[in-house]
Amino acid sequence: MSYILNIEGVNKTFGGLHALTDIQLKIEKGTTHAIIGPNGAGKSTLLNCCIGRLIPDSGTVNFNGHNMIGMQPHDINHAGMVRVFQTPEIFPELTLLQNVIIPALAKRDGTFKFNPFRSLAKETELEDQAMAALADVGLEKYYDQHAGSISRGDKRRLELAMGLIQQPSLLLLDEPTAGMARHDTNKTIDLLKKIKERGMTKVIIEHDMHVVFSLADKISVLAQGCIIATGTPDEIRNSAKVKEAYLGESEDE
Amino acid sequence: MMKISLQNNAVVMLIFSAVVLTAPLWLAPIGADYPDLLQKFAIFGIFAIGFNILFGLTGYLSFGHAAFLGIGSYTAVWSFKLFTMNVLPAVILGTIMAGVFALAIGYISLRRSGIYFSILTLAFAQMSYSLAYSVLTPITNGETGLQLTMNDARVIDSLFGVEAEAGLPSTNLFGQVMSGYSGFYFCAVILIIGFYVSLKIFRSPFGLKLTAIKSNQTRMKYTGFNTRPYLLSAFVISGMYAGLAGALMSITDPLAGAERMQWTASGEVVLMTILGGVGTLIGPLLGVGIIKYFENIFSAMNPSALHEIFNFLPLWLENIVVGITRHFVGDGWHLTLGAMFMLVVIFLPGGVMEGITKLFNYIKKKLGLNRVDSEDHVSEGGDRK
Amino acid sequence: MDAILIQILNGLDKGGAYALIALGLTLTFGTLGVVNFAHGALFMLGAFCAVSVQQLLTLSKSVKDESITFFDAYKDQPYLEIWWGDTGTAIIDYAVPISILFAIPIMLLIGVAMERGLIKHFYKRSHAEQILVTFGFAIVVQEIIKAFYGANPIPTPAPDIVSGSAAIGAMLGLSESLVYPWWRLIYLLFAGVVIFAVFAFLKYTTFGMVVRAGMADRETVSLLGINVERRFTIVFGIATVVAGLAGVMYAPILPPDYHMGMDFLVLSFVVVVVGGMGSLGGAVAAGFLLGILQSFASMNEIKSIFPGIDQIIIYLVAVVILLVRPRGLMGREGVMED
Amino acid sequence: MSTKDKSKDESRRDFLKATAATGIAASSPMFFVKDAYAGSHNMPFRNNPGSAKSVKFGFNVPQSGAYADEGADELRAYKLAVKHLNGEGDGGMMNTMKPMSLKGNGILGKKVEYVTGDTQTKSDAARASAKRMIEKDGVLMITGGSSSGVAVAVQGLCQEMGVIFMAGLTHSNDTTGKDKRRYGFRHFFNAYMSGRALGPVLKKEMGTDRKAYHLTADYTWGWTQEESIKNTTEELGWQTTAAVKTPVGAGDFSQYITPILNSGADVLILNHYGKDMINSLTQAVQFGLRDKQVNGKQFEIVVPLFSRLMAQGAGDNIKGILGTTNWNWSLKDKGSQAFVKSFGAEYGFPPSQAAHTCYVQALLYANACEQAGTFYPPQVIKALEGFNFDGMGNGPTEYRAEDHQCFKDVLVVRGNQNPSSQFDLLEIVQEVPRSQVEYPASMFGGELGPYVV
Repeated sequence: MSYILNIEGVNKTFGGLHALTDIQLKIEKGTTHAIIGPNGAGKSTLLNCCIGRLIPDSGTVNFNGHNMIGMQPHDINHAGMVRVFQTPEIFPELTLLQNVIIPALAKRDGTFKFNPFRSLAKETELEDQAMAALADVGLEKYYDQHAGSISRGDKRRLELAMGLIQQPSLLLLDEPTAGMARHDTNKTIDLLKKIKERGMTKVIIEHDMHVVFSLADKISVLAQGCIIATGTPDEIRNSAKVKEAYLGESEDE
Repeated sequence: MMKISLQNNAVVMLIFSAVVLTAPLWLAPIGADYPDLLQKFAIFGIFAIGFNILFGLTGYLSFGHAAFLGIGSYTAVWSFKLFTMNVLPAVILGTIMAGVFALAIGYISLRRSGIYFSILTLAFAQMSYSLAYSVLTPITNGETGLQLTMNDARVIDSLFGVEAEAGLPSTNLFGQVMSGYSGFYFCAVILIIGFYVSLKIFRSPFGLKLTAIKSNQTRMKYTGFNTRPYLLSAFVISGMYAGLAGALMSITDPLAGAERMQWTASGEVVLMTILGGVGTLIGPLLGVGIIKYFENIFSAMNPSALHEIFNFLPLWLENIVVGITRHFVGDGWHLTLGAMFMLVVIFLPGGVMEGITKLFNYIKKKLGLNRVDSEDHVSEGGDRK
Repeated sequence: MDAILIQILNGLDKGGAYALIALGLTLTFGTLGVVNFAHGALFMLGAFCAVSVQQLLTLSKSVKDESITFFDAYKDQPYLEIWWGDTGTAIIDYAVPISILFAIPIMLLIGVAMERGLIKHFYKRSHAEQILVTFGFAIVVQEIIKAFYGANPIPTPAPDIVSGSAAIGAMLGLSESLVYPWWRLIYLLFAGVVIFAVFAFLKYTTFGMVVRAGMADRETVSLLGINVERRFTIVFGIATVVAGLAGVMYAPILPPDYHMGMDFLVLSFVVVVVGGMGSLGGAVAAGFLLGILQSFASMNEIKSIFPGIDQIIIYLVAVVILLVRPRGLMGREGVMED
Repeated sequence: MSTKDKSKDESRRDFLKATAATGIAASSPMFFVKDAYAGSHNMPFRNNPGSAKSVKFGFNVPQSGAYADEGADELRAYKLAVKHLNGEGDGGMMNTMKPMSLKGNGILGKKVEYVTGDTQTKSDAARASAKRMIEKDGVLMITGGSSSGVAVAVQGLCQEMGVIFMAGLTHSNDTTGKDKRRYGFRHFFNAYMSGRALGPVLKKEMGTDRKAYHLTADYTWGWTQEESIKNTTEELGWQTTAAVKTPVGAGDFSQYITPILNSGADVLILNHYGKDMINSLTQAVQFGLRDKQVNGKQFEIVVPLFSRLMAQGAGDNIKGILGTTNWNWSLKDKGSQAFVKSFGAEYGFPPSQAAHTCYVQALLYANACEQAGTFYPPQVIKALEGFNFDGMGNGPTEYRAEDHQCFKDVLVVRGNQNPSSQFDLLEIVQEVPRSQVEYPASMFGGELGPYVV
């Protein structure tokens, strides 16, 4: 079995607080792996350790056979691991189309390319790609609006489009449907299912169990910085340990 | 699909060139059509355009760009002294030298962002100024400023048998003397080229990436961009524009002084850019026009000149008007400038450019043009918030 | 040895002045998030409070000056001297200390008016716009002062009793030649007291606690239902008073002129940034550090090794510190970094 | 027009002849070269008034920055001079100047007008302002300024443009030394003369066994003054303990003053001017330097270049301090009295030395035009060169032909201990005769350049 991401023995402390303790996690290629857990369990910290925003105190994050720890965020991106953030990280002053063209440019130009005399108006190919990505998430109508002016749900979808256009081999999604109406959530689930058919590996952090159980092939449960269970949706659904961790928490928070 | 570029570059350039080259004509009614001021408009225009590439696109506020202006000036004068009075080597060397310094200073300063970056650039510029003013006098001629002298080497000129004559030689472009109106046209042509380059940058993928860095630098990193080289390129480009402007200052007037590098000079270009409209193509040029006009024309008005201006009024009213306005011109011209900064930034946060845009929209609305169009835009943006 | 001792004293004195000037600036940064380019102008206004009080006290009756025969000239005799003789002269002598009493309410008023009328509207605007508007304000204030007082520096001496130097060396049993001007010692003491007062105020009063909480997270504090806005007005007023007091006390050292604020503006920014944006402790530490380093860099022995070092030392230190410590000596992450 | 333009270029630059093409300027439309070089006179020159009824002067003075008050006083003097030239007012020094060709009807029958500009005490701004006056307003002569850097910068520009420059307040040796220009004239004295004039007085007051400590503004003027004073004092037998450069506009000089206390020096020489001088002197006095006894002698402070306006800024600290000045209103000669009377009647207070110099400069230029019978600069320059005159405040004076430096008596002054009025700040110690401060024209090098540009 080939693992695209192999996290071994990752520890991270903030001051005296153990945010992550000896995390072991393997993600199979082509699967959708959900990570669930109560608030403050360390889910976002784990993702941050993967993409270079945080450096773990110890452990390795192996991606496609290479250790990502200590690498610059932009290099990790080009290695093929892309993250979609929980609070939408977009370019509010740019139009939706430009927001999506930027990651497309990153894919094409690499970490740095000095091309001040190339005309943006002639980049029709990138534009078409970007429009297609916007169409994927249903935002093509608003392509010339400023990203800062659209709704929060739309921002999430815009960011999803920004992640998708880079066609990463591993997409890390931090609560992709948070803040969306039920109708939009379903559309996003459909979209994510469609990507799965394209063979992209995904890691999803999610609270909404409806989303988790509709999408995930495997689920890991994180509580107080430790992974307490990993298994198929059915196994997790029936695990007593998991129920205990979730006691008192409403499922669709 | 014409989604990104709304305007045709050729049309923009045509209009721009026409406006710049006919400046002596349309500036005549406001008394700004004499060569020195025209040259200053063009030169500071280049400076501000370049500064806008850094500040307008990336949002990095440098408080030290006057250092590059000064370096360009000194290099140009040294080129006149050592090599030739022809201006081309001066222009090229001035620009390159400023670029080299910008690379070094930018490399260090860009390790920090925000106000820390501003203070780093300020510190470098102030050090350059202090040293140029005193310790480096052998190179800069200190407070007096670096000037041409009779016994300068001028290796290339003497090689070609250009004979020294009475008085100091003039800067020239293959024989055409670079003072007066010819100097202005030389600067104007370079301004047009500089504007074209800036237009290309604004409308290139590179420019888009710089804007994105300003909008959200963190996101750029996670999108796969190494932002530091982008910032450094923008810094060096704007530094070279400053060096070019500095070289042109020496070309139209071969004297380079240290005060060109002082923080107030850096502050001036910041103010010009903000006043005109940061990040817009034309805004910085408007800012240059306004500030230089105030500095040169308003500072020279005295009560008798005011009486001439207002003599169409009845005498008693004329006296009152002159009595009030005299505090805002002549030695009070700074007051007008300060008050204008405040008024513009309070009522037009996007600078003069925003005022012009608003005015255009208002006129359009009044005329009933594009009415549906523009309203549609606003409401849609607002609703979806 | 004496030379070093006196330069340390000198550095402390300079540092006190720098810290005092920078204190208000960093307070404005930290609490209001406003880059105040008019801070130098407020410092200058403080100095002109001293000038004004002195002129008020020396309001004079014009007496025909018989010594000038070419034209009708008048000389001034202060009313206070006419009325009260030597007592009046003594009161005039104490113009600077007296002006402190006047400066506090006046500067507070100016600060509150400025915050309500101008600064308030710029909390949410970009730093560039804050810079432009406060810079414009500074120019306007300067020009008004110039229109009333001219461009020449105006002598504002300290009271006679403290105009000379204190023989510190002799007092401490060290060298006789170790002397230092009384007024500068008073300034150092005064700076210490003001700095201490501001710190104590922020640390030990509930008002100060709210302000400090506001410095950390403005939104949370306003969610608690505390009227942050009004408190911030008062903070700006305090910053203005501190700047003004720094100016009043500086008047005998540097005869005030309308441009003196601009001369100190860059310096105070460097101090604040080296200390770390919005950090009060940082500003004080940086003030003393830069003061002492500047004093030592000006020693002939050091200048002969590095010519011109005294002119650039402050900037050089600023560059080095910012490269080693990204947010200055005590700056917090995320303040003024975008 | 374009041919005229070309002929000017040819007369100006030989080497351009070969290559001078009908470039941009030659193809420029008419309006671009409006009134430049056009005129009825036989020789073309810039801003020739031709048959116009009036001529314009350009008063280029600092209106902002540290010297704004000095600039304001200069401007007052200029306005007064224009009045007198046009035959208004009481005539001032027009009544005392000898020889005198002016008739009180303007110059050569043309009324005198003026434009003003702000130098900001910066070379760039001063040159921009001067260019505006020349290019836009068409002035015949530029005058004013309050620092040597500005004077040298504007003087160089005026040489290039072919317009005469009558320098205002500039004290550096360079102005009529290494940076002298054919089109530039200086009435003010210089650092060397200050040194020569001070020498004997210092010897008399402080003896020959002294140790001097210099604080010097770190730029060209400061250096030339330090050098000149040092030469003089060392000739007297004084030692120079140290000469320390201080940054311009330092504000607080304490770190430079403290080392003096232990240096063993007994005289402090402040080569500062303007705000720097006010601050350093005020602070030096605060440090108790003047109360000190060193080497058994009273510690003294000397400020080689004084002005009354600065003395006002320094307040009581100036009392008893020696220095030199170009002119003081308390002089009793007829010219000075006439000027002070006329100025005082107009403005209610006596003029400063800057005002005096500027007033005199305006009159001297006008007189030279009248004498030459033309505004053609080379002729006017020749009329000024070697011109001997009297009745303008400093006794018999000569504009030396070789370097355009005025030679006249220099005043050594002392801050008045008991001023009788608020203007009576300087007391004249000695009027040092001209012969004592003269020097050969070749001493400071430099070249004047051509008459025709």
